Amino acid sequence: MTIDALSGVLLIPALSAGLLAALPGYRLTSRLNVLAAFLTFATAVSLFIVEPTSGRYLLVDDLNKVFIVLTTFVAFTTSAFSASYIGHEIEIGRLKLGHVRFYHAMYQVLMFAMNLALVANNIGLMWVAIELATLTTVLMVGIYRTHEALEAAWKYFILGSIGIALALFGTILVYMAAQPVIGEGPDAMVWTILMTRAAQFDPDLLNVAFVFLLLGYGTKVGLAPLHAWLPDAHAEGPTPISAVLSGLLLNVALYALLRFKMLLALNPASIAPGPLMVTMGLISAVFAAFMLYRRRDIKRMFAYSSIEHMGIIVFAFGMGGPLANFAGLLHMTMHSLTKSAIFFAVGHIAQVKGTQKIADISGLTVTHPVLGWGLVLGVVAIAGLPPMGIFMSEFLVVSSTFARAPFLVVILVIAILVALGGLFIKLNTIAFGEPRGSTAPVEASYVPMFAHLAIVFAAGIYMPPALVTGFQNVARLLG
Amino acid sequence: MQGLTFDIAHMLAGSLVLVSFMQLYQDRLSALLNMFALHAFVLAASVAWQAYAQDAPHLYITALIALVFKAIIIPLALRRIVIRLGIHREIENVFGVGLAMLLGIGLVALSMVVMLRVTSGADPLAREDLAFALSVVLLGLLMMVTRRNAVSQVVGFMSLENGLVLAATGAKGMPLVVEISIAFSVLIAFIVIGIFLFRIRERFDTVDVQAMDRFRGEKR
Amino acid sequence: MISYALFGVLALVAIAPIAVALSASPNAISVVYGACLIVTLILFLLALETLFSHPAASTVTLPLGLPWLGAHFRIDPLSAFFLVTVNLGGAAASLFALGYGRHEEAPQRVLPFFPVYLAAMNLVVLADDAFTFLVSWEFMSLSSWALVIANHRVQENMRAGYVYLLMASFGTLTLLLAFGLLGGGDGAYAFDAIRAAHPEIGTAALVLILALIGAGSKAGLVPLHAWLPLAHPAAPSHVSALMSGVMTKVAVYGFIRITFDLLGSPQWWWSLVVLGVGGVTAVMGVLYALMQSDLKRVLAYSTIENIGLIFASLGLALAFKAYGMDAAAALALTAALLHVFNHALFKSLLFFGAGSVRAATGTRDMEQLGGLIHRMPQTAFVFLVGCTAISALPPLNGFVSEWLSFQAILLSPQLPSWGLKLMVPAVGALLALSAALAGACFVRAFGITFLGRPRSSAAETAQETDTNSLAAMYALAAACLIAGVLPGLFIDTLAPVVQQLTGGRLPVQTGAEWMSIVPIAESRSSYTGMLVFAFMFITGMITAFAIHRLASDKIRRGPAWGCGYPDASPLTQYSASSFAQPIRRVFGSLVFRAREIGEMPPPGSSAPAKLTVQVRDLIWDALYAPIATAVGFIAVRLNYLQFLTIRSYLTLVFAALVILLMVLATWP
Amino acid sequence: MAVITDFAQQSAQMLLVLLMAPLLTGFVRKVKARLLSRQGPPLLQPYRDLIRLLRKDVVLANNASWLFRVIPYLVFAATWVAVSLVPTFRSGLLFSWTADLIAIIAVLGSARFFLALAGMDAGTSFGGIGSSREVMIASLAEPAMLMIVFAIALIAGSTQLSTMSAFMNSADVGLRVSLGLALIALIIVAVAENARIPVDNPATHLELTMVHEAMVLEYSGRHLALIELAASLKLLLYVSLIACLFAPWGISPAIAAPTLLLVGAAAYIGKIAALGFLLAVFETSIAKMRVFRVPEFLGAALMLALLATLLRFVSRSF
Repeated sequence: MTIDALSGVLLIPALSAGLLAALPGYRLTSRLNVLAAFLTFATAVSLFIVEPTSGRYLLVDDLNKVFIVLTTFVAFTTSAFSASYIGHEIEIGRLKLGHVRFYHAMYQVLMFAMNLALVANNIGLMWVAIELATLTTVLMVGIYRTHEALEAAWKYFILGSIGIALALFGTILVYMAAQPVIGEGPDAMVWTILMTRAAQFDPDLLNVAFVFLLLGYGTKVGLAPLHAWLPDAHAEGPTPISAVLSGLLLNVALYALLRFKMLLALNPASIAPGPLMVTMGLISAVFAAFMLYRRRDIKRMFAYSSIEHMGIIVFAFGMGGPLANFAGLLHMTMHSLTKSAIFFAVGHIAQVKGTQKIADISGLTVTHPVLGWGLVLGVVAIAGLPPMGIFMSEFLVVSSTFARAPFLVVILVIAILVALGGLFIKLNTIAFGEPRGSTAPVEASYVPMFAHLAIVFAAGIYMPPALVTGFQNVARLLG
Repeated sequence: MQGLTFDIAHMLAGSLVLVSFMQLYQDRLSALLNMFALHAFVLAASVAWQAYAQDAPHLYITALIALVFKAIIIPLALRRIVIRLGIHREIENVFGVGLAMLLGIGLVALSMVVMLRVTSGADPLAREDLAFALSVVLLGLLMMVTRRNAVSQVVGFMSLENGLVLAATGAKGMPLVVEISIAFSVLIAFIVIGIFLFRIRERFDTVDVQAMDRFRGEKR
Repeated sequence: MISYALFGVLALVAIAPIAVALSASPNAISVVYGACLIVTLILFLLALETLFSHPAASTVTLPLGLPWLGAHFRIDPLSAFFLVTVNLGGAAASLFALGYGRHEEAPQRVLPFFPVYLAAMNLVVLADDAFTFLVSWEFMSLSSWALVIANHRVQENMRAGYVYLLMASFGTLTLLLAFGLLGGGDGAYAFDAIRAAHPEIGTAALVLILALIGAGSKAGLVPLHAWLPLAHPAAPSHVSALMSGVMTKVAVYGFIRITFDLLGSPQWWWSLVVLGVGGVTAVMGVLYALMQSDLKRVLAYSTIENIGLIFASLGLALAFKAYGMDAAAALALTAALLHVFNHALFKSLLFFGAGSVRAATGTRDMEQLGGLIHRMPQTAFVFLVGCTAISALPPLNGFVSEWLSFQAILLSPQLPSWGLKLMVPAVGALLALSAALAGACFVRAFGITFLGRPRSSAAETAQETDTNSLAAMYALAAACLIAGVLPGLFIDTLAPVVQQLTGGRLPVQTGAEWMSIVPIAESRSSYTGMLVFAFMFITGMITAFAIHRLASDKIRRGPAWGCGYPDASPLTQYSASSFAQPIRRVFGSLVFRAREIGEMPPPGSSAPAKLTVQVRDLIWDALYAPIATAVGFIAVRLNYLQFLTIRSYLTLVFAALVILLMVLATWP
Repeated sequence: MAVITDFAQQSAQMLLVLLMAPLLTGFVRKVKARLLSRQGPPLLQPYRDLIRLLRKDVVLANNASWLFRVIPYLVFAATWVAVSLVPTFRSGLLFSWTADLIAIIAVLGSARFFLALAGMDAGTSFGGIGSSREVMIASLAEPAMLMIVFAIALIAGSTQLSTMSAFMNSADVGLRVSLGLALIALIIVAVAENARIPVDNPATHLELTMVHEAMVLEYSGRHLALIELAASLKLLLYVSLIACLFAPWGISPAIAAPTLLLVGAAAYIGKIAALGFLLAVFETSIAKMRVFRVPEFLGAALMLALLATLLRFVSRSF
């Protein structure tokens, strides 16, 4: 494997993981963590300047370039956030130094796994990477060792490993479909080769494969009814991990799903993956929208909102077409940025208020104006209100598909509306009204949160042409 | 000769399904663990036969892994856990064995239907194998669903993975990466589960999943 | 031209960060509102210039918004007219706020959003593609939401804001669907493209319905009005004035833009829907208003009535346009647009008045007010002018637009279709009824608030408001009078707009002697506001002079006739609810299930008798409450899924897998 | 020259109505008294009352505001302007195009608006009763009146009173159902608007039964005089409205010889006398109704007028 940007995004996290596992203390290591994440991000950006050639094991194309840069960027900002967050956790003794060392190492391992999943040119390798990412997050979710945390991690582990198994079975089936055409051996698992020959594969085998892959990776995406692990994992784990889960891991799983969708799209005889994805997406969106109303835990609420948005995204990709695909990509990007920003805010809020119970938090815009308005801004963005970016993607999704599938879109619109109602009925009590809870000042770094929100805001008004052309190419790839 | 290899492979795969049914039938943990050992053993045998039939020597490694890890080490370890927790003769089915069996048969039928729709483009051996593998996977899932006890859920999970191995070995010339990853994942799975079982014990004094559900993040 | 307008908008947006920066300093209020005043005035003059020297529509496309589309902006007569309305209201509100803003509880929660809100309304009018339009539209709602909950410690304000935001997003999503139909799947969102593509009948009809729902929910059409009487009073008064006087008009603009401009030639039966909704809205709105005792809520409901009036006229215009009767369509549309302008004037004026009263007495509840004409005579005077204007009484402007719409109705027998033949007179009756009830409503509003004796100590010790507020109100009052006395000018100014939308226009009015307006022909109908005003003024003056000269001019003061009970307490006066009692008995018992429950003490006991009045909002009970309960119910039911055991979750996964496999097995 | 005569005739009309209004009131009172076989006040009594009132001082309630003192002049001016725009002896007067029938109704409406406000100014409960009942009656009478205007305007093809009366005078009116309905409705509205029996009793002195009288209870002296005069002007307006719409015979056209004008004036006075007599008969032959029966009474008018309009919409021949 030659040393280029592509292998760089893998090597830097891997090496720093080892380093961080070795180093004691947390001040230094947290900074190192940020540094490593930043280096990875820089390397990822360099992919746009000089595009390395995809080899047998690693590939790079417009599709995963977008994902890589997004992943590494959010990973970088999240590491910056987690530096201040973890510091506070140690002060209040919720985490021990040993845990922190483990935590930082695992953080980098997670980065490594996700990047590997994105650049892998081999369906088997991709599978391995995603499993690695899952297992790492399982360990990190359980890190607090309260029984809620353990139960969440356990739930996540069981459902996750079922997902693993189903995805593997699907992968094997894809190989079985490819093997008669391409011939035995590793070639039959290499994306670049699969794509060229997909038309001759056995369609029925591909169909069965896609069902398993949809369920397997769909579990990671958090589609209802496979979502059960997601809310608790978000709620009970440390907040940076919630941000990474919502902002990145879901995307990575979605990326795998998209790859296989492209594969099926190339095979005319196979079933259209669209209807399946549209159905799952709608179910998730509607279900999650209604789940928002009864939430009492602030992090769990936003976890459900992630499910809703994943539903919208999967719906968009399921509908297909250049506009809808573009919208799906945009929505995914915007959601990652916004949701992680929200979790940054929520993390500090939970720390300063000493609780995650919505009922015990009130009047934030009075007691902590910056945090409070930041949260309001985030919720406005996540609810799909202008001028934030998600409005643009929702506009495109709805308006470009309504003519094609009126009834489905009406359902989607209802879901969006219900979700908005759920989000704001909670926001009203959290951010406004008579202040409740501690009014102690926060020592927090607002930079990551507002950086994300600024990007989302800018994207809602102006999108740089380079980005647009990139997205449009990907949208065309997705068919 | 081709016919004979085919029949033997067929027989082995079929017997794996049979053992899955027997697992489904057990209602005591200790007996269940024995059955799982048998399950893994049959798997090892069929993998070995595939290795011979496809004369793919690397598959012998897989067979060995299956034999050593799944047929011997894991059952022993689980047995120790079970005995330590003193739950080796627990009866913890959600509903009657008969119903479970019926469901199992339905699942096997379903997997047959799904797989036999596959055009004969793929070679018959692979097709049959896949059908059986799918049935084993589904039966493993069914077991996880119908058992309350964490250990037996783990067992169900691993028999599910056996099904995967069967499928993988059935696929001609599937690269080594897969087997290794399987072993890898099984190992991880076992370690993590072990950790969790211990933690769970020290927190809850039982491995009954329902007990943990009493400590939900959000009270109703 | 358009670029100048955009610079103005940009300037408004730029004020917001300044407001945030200044939020601590004491003179933030004067800086921000002063800046808003200047910018809106400039924009106002700009739009006026465009309207008078109506050049061809000037457009500009910025590399914003949808990447491959860009943000299109365009200023044509229609948008110029609404630009005039918006910025006139905005300027007045800014001027008023220069004084009123000092009474705010939390100015730092108002200042940043006020200029942005103005900017958003301007952008809606300027937008020339679906995306820009909807972004501005929804952003307008968002910023006004922030203003509604400015005083967030009051619980019902939060509730009002919540309902408002939900309804606003509902409207936006409906419009989004409409544009989805117009733009089609391939994203032709520019208005030019939409104009070029003529949708077939069914699609167009669906778009019309969606537009009516979407724009109507923002304008406050019954039954989508529920948010309006909650949100408008909750906001600070100058914002209420903007929301009621201007934002509802922006909603009307949205409807006109879609139905008259983008949709192409209308079908006759569209007008049935619009007419019916408009008529019902007019009557329901004013009936609601008569039942309220909160002054600002009365005004909010009366806004609903006026919106109904406007939509009825628009419906007529649609009908005429559908049958190619251009002159008649022009008349109806002129009536609608003129009323848009007039209502913006006097509704802002009235809300300013209510705001001054609120600031002076600390309450909006009419039952606590009274006798304010002695304490704040100037406010009383301008408020009276507003009341007269909104009650459609000559010689003020409210009457002119109403008169024009009646003239349009009188043209409608030429319409061939039977449905319209039956619908139009009924709507005419509804409009007449609503006009009369509006008179009653504002006699009540002014009489209870300003006349009689004070009903609370706060009302006794009220002080006249500051000069800035008074200046704003006097300016608007003067505008009301001018628009009522010289309507010809305004009608001629509207001519290009009407021409653009209907192809027809009214005869030039400015030529007519004594500034009279002649819709069709003088032998048919004419009205001369100026002469009516002059006659009444002169005769009144002469009479007064003559009587004071020839007869007595002496004045003595004495106690009022109390039927033998000297100086009864102010509470014996007619209260707001008792004043409405006859009308409540006539209409309310049907429309609101109004009930009066009197409890008489047993004979001999000295306990006071008690009368309680129940008024139910049937629309809320029938439409909104069920939805709320349904959502709550579903949420509760689904919530059980949060508390299942891991095994049950596995079962779900398992079931999903089996179902999908079955789907595959049975796939054709 | 023509302008001058026109102007002269216009002002003649204004003076004429001003002079005739109290006479009509007195005439109706006299006839009523006679019908009740009483002697009754002399015909000119209303003039005497007015003069006496004008001489008296004004006693203002302690709480009365500036508005209270302005309103009488406003009301009087509005009513006077309205009535002087109705063709009496001649159509197409100089300023007849100032306001069509709708506008005339509206001018009367503003007079009522301010009168109702005056009722609430003193801060007594009687004023409140009067105003609230007045606006309730108005809220039904005004739409009814507008519907009547619609019905007739749709027949005459104009809302311009001169044109309307000219059309009604012409041959092509014929006998129409809608006109009949409109006439009945118009009579009901006229009765209600002028506070006559059975809707209201101009002569009552029991506060609880008053509507119009309760509203002006606090007025005295010259103010009261103006109010009274305005009331009689309003009565005259409605009577001459009925006359010029439903008995347009003899009204002289715009450009006419003096003889025609005299004929017109004579015919006018005759019509007024006849209608006044009928009103008196009607009032004596019927009892006042409870306040909350009034809405039904007026509702009937509204329905009749609406029916008339609908008929016109449905077919020209009605």
